[in-house]
Amino acid sequence: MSGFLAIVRRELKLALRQGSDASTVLMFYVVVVALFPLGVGPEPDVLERISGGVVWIGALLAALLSLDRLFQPDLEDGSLDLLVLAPWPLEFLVLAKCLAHWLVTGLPIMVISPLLGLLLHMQPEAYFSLLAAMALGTPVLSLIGAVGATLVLGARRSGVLVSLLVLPLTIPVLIFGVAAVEAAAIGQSPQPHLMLLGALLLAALPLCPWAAAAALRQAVA
Amino acid sequence: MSGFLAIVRRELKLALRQGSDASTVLMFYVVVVALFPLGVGPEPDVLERISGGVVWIGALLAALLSLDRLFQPDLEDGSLDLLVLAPWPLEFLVLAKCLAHWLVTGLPIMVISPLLGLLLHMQPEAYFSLLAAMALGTPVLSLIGAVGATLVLGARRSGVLVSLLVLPLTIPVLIFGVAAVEAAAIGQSPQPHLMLLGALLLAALPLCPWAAAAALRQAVA
Amino acid sequence: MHWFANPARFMRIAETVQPWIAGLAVLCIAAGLYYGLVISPADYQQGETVRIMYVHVPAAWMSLFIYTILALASGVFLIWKHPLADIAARAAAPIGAAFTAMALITGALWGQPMWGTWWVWDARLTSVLILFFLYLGYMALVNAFDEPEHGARAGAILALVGVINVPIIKFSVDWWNTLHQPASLTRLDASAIDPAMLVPLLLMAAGFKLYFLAVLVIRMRTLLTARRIRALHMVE
Amino acid sequence: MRGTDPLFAGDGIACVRGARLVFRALDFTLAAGEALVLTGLNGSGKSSLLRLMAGLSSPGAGRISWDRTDIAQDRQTHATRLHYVGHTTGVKAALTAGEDLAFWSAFRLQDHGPTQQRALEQFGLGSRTSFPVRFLSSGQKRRLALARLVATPAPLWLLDEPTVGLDSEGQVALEAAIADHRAAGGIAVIASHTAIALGEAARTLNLRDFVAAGTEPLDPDLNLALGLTVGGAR
Amino acid sequence: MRGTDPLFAGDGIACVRGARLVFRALDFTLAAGEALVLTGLNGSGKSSLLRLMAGLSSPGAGRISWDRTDIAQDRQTHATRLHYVGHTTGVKAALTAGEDLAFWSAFRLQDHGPTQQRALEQFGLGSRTSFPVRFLSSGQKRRLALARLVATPAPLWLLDEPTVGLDSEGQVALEAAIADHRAAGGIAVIASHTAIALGEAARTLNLRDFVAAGTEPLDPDLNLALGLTVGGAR
Ligand code: HEM
Ligand SMILES: Nc1ncnc2c1ncn2[C@@H]1O[C@H](COP(=O)(O)OP(=O)(O)OP(=O)(O)O)[C@@H](O)[C@H]1O
Ligand SMILES: Nc1ncnc2c1ncn2[C@@H]1O[C@H](COP(=O)(O)OP(=O)(O)OP(=O)(O)O)[C@@H](O)[C@H]1O
Ligand SMILES: [Mg+2]
Ligand SMILES: [Mg+2]
Repeated sequence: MSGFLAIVRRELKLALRQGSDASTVLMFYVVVVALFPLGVGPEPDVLERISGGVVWIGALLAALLSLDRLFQPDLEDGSLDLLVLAPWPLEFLVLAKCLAHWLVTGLPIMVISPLLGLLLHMQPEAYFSLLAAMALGTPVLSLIGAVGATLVLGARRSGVLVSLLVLPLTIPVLIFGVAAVEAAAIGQSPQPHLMLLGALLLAALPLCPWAAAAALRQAVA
Repeated sequence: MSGFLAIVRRELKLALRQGSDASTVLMFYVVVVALFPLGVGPEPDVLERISGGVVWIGALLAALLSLDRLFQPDLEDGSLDLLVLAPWPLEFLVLAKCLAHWLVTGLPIMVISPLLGLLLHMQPEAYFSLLAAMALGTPVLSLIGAVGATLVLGARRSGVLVSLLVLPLTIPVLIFGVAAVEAAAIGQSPQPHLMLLGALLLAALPLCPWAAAAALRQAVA
Repeated sequence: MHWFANPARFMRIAETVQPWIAGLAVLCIAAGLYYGLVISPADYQQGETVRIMYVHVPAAWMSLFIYTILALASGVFLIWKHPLADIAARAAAPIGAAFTAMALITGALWGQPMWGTWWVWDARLTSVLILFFLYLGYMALVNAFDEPEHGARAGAILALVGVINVPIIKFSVDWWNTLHQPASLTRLDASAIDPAMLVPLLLMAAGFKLYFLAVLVIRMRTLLTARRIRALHMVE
Repeated sequence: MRGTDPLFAGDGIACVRGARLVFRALDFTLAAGEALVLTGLNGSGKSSLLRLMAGLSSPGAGRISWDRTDIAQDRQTHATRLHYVGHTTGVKAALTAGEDLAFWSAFRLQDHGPTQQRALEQFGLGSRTSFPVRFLSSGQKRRLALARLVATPAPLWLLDEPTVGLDSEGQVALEAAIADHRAAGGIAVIASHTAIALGEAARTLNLRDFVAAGTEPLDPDLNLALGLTVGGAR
Repeated sequence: MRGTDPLFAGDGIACVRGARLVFRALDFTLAAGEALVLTGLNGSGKSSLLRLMAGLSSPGAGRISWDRTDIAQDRQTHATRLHYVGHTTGVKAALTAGEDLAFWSAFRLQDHGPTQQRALEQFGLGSRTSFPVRFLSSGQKRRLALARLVATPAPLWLLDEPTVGLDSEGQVALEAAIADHRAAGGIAVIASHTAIALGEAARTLNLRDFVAAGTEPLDPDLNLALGLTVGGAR
């Protein structure tokens, strides 16, 4: 447990010290979402129609973009070798990394998403549902992302490759996340969608660290 | 000139050898664009309405994602020091890098974009205009991107930072590019928008290499 | 099973059976095409375009079938570290991707006359498209490493994670589509299929499976040889 | 507590990189308090051998054992008993020297501040505790990596060219640390191209003696070319 | 063509890293055929001085001149006359050894195949011409970086710890290359912690002698702390 906390603390320290990562990811998110009114035009009804999807797609891209650097720097500077030589199960290492990643990306993304919904004329009724869906969905993005990030370690052009591997796998999160928002926007209950998101999270919590740990072991071999 | 060609040849060799980069960028592009129907729903009329914007935003993101690795590997392995010690003006170095970047990202993106337009039910009348706009716009993305990529060299978390710097700068490309497509889709002439894109390209061609060269010199200091 | 563990023995056996499978595949496909394109009747609604079905449907079946093979081989490789399993998975992926592409393209060609559009974001079509991406991602990953073994294990983990995800994706996509859009597309009723259509369909399906086997063996042999050459190349 | 019982031993090890046999039929035995220096030309496989010893990768043939138990059986336990310092030092540019060391100690579940400060002082970094790592010179980074060795005890040290970039002071500090470690019954395996003063009971293994003939893909058998099993390599 | 005229000289150089004065009032003069060895403890500023000499960064005070002309006036011309080999080697993993060398030759506008092949042979890589760089060991990569020195001629060699990772064979090849270079009137500046056989007319500069007192942010003057002007440092 103390090893787990040591990792989380280190990751947060690195993230905060390295030019406020959390804010960079956040600003990327804002910029991407802000591109849409520019790209598709300012009509409120069109924007409202696509707002749920755009907010989620933006979150997906922002979370994934930062994945590239989740394990890669450790591989490059040699600390990955030492991390793999941990005196406790590697799955916890992955979990700690995911938790830190979520704290600096998923959490801020979640907090700011209603504001972006506002920019896109989203129905105010959907805000709460958006927050809840993000709270359940963004950790899944971090977990699935960790699998992608470890799989491409040592691969060439890992940056783009990781997005390519992870994007298709995260489609269910996108679909249920958007569905929860849209259900709330038209006055239906978002609960079934949120339950499904929760189920995804419960499934990812043991599975993803296991797969990522296997990938890690083999990345240093 | 022979130094210029040496760089282009090296970059292409690296790109092609490192697991077919061009195809990875391309696949990323396709996946991002394919996310939209999943996010906003399958109705052809909504998709058609946003198709121009989505195709351009996808191209922007795909081109930018690959920027991260335009100069960063050279910095990490020490070759940037040697590149800066070139026996000819550094501006050509940047131009050569941009050309290579465009050949492996912009060009394939341009070629495939009509196909993605098809997926999004874009009006067939707009295809030619889309191609022309991409032909003028994607080189600008590479050029502006190079400035961003050099500015963040040595910065921490450069991946997200470069997107953040570059995305706002490329908004004019996005706006004129989308305008050209939409004009053609409703039967108007895309020519004024294309001319504006051409003007952007002409302005970027001398300016961006100059700025990037200055940033490079200072990255190694 | 372990009897096949020796790649050299595999090469020898493969060499002998491979021409037979290939010949059988050609026979089946030729018969299926003849039956489907010449003998079987045109559909009263769809006209001649219905004949696309004889390529489209078996290809679509193959896309799922090969992904299953890929996942199975990956599992065998991860659990029993069987070298040929990796080679098989690696060899199968591009064939699967090609069949998936074929299903997509023939579907699009069919969609133009039938639905008046090349593509709709129907649940079934969307899941095939995502399956195609999974194939491409797998292939990109497996080939992105210097050490073939590294690529093999990474690919195997991805294939297994993918196979858990395929039903989830399929389920979510189905559901997504029914949410957004009521099914308004006319489809052939699968149960009421005419034997005149069923025979060429089954012939083609068998032909495609045999073709897959034949190409798989060729590709496995090529991959084995390529590794051998690579090893020899490493000599100073 | 120096013993003669072999504590750490390798038996008929073959190393395969890519599809290529780097060395084979390599044996070693080390008792408590002993040191082994790996020498050999560039590319002879010193780094590869150290990684095999750490359990980071697996030998193509043969086995490596600690106290007569194959290390492949429980890599996690093996990891707790070793320190590995490779070509890359694994120090984080954004942390301070003190934080970096503290992290690795906590990571190894032995977070004790005074020991860490002593370790930094031992390697001449006492005044740099709160100095960001990215301002350290290459030799100072190497010293920081070496300070980990003494900050948390472990019976097995695997050092890949540890003197690279060290000045004479740094080298003396390293030699003293190794001597203390061995006096306490520790084992050290060190790859190096330069001379390191290790005193008595330090043996040398020249990788040259185990290079596979002509570094060829040894065997016509395809298994070998596959680089998956090298059972017959010995 | 060994001369006594100072060809490459530094005059009152101060080096500022961050807001920190690393060394100051450093002078050197080198005539054709001479060699200078930089020594000094870790962090004394050897690497920083070499980068100043290459014109990669600018001194906080003083000037560096070639043939009596300040190198800051025309960095591009200065770049053509020097080879710099730093801590990182700048070889590209995805290229083959031959391609990597050919690229740097073409980049320096001197693409001549046979010279390159000879350079590789000189550093014992003759048989690795078409070997991907990523399969080379750390010492082999270093050799490849050093082969650049002889593949394209340049009168000034700036080498930062060039022997790191080299085995004895590699070191001999390097020493021979430096001797040839100097015999042809070239100048070499070499930072190193280990002994390098350079023969006659090799001088040593110990950076210790120029360390700013206590390596502290020297001056209460804010300008200094900002690292903006160090005019008064001398
Ligand atoms: C790109 C577009 C298309 C794709 C990706 C696609 C995909 C598929 C797939 C995956 C199957 C196999 C389903 C299974 O057996 O589980 C299938 C079967 C079938 N498709 Fe398509 N399809 C496309 C377009 C079309 C079109 C335009 C038609 C004709 C109107 C069509 C008619 C059929 C028929 C009749 C079957 C067999 C019925 C069955 O076994 O359930 N498809 N298609
Ligand atoms: N992926 C690979 N495929 C083929 N050969 C490889 C691969 N990786 C390393 N090698 C080879 O393995 C051999 C051993 O490399 P290793 O790094 O262990 O050498 P070393 O003894 O540490 O050398 P150095 O003294 O230069 O550090 C080298 O000849 C190298 O070329
Ligand atoms: N950005 C910076 N800010 C403050 N100090 C710095 C910075 N970068 C380097 N330094 C300091 O500059 C000094 C000189 O570093 P340099 O790398 O030149 O030393 P060196 O003599 O090459 O050492 P080594 O033998 O370890 O390679 C070091 O003390 C280092 O801590
Ligand atoms: Mg080594
Ligand atoms: Mg140095």
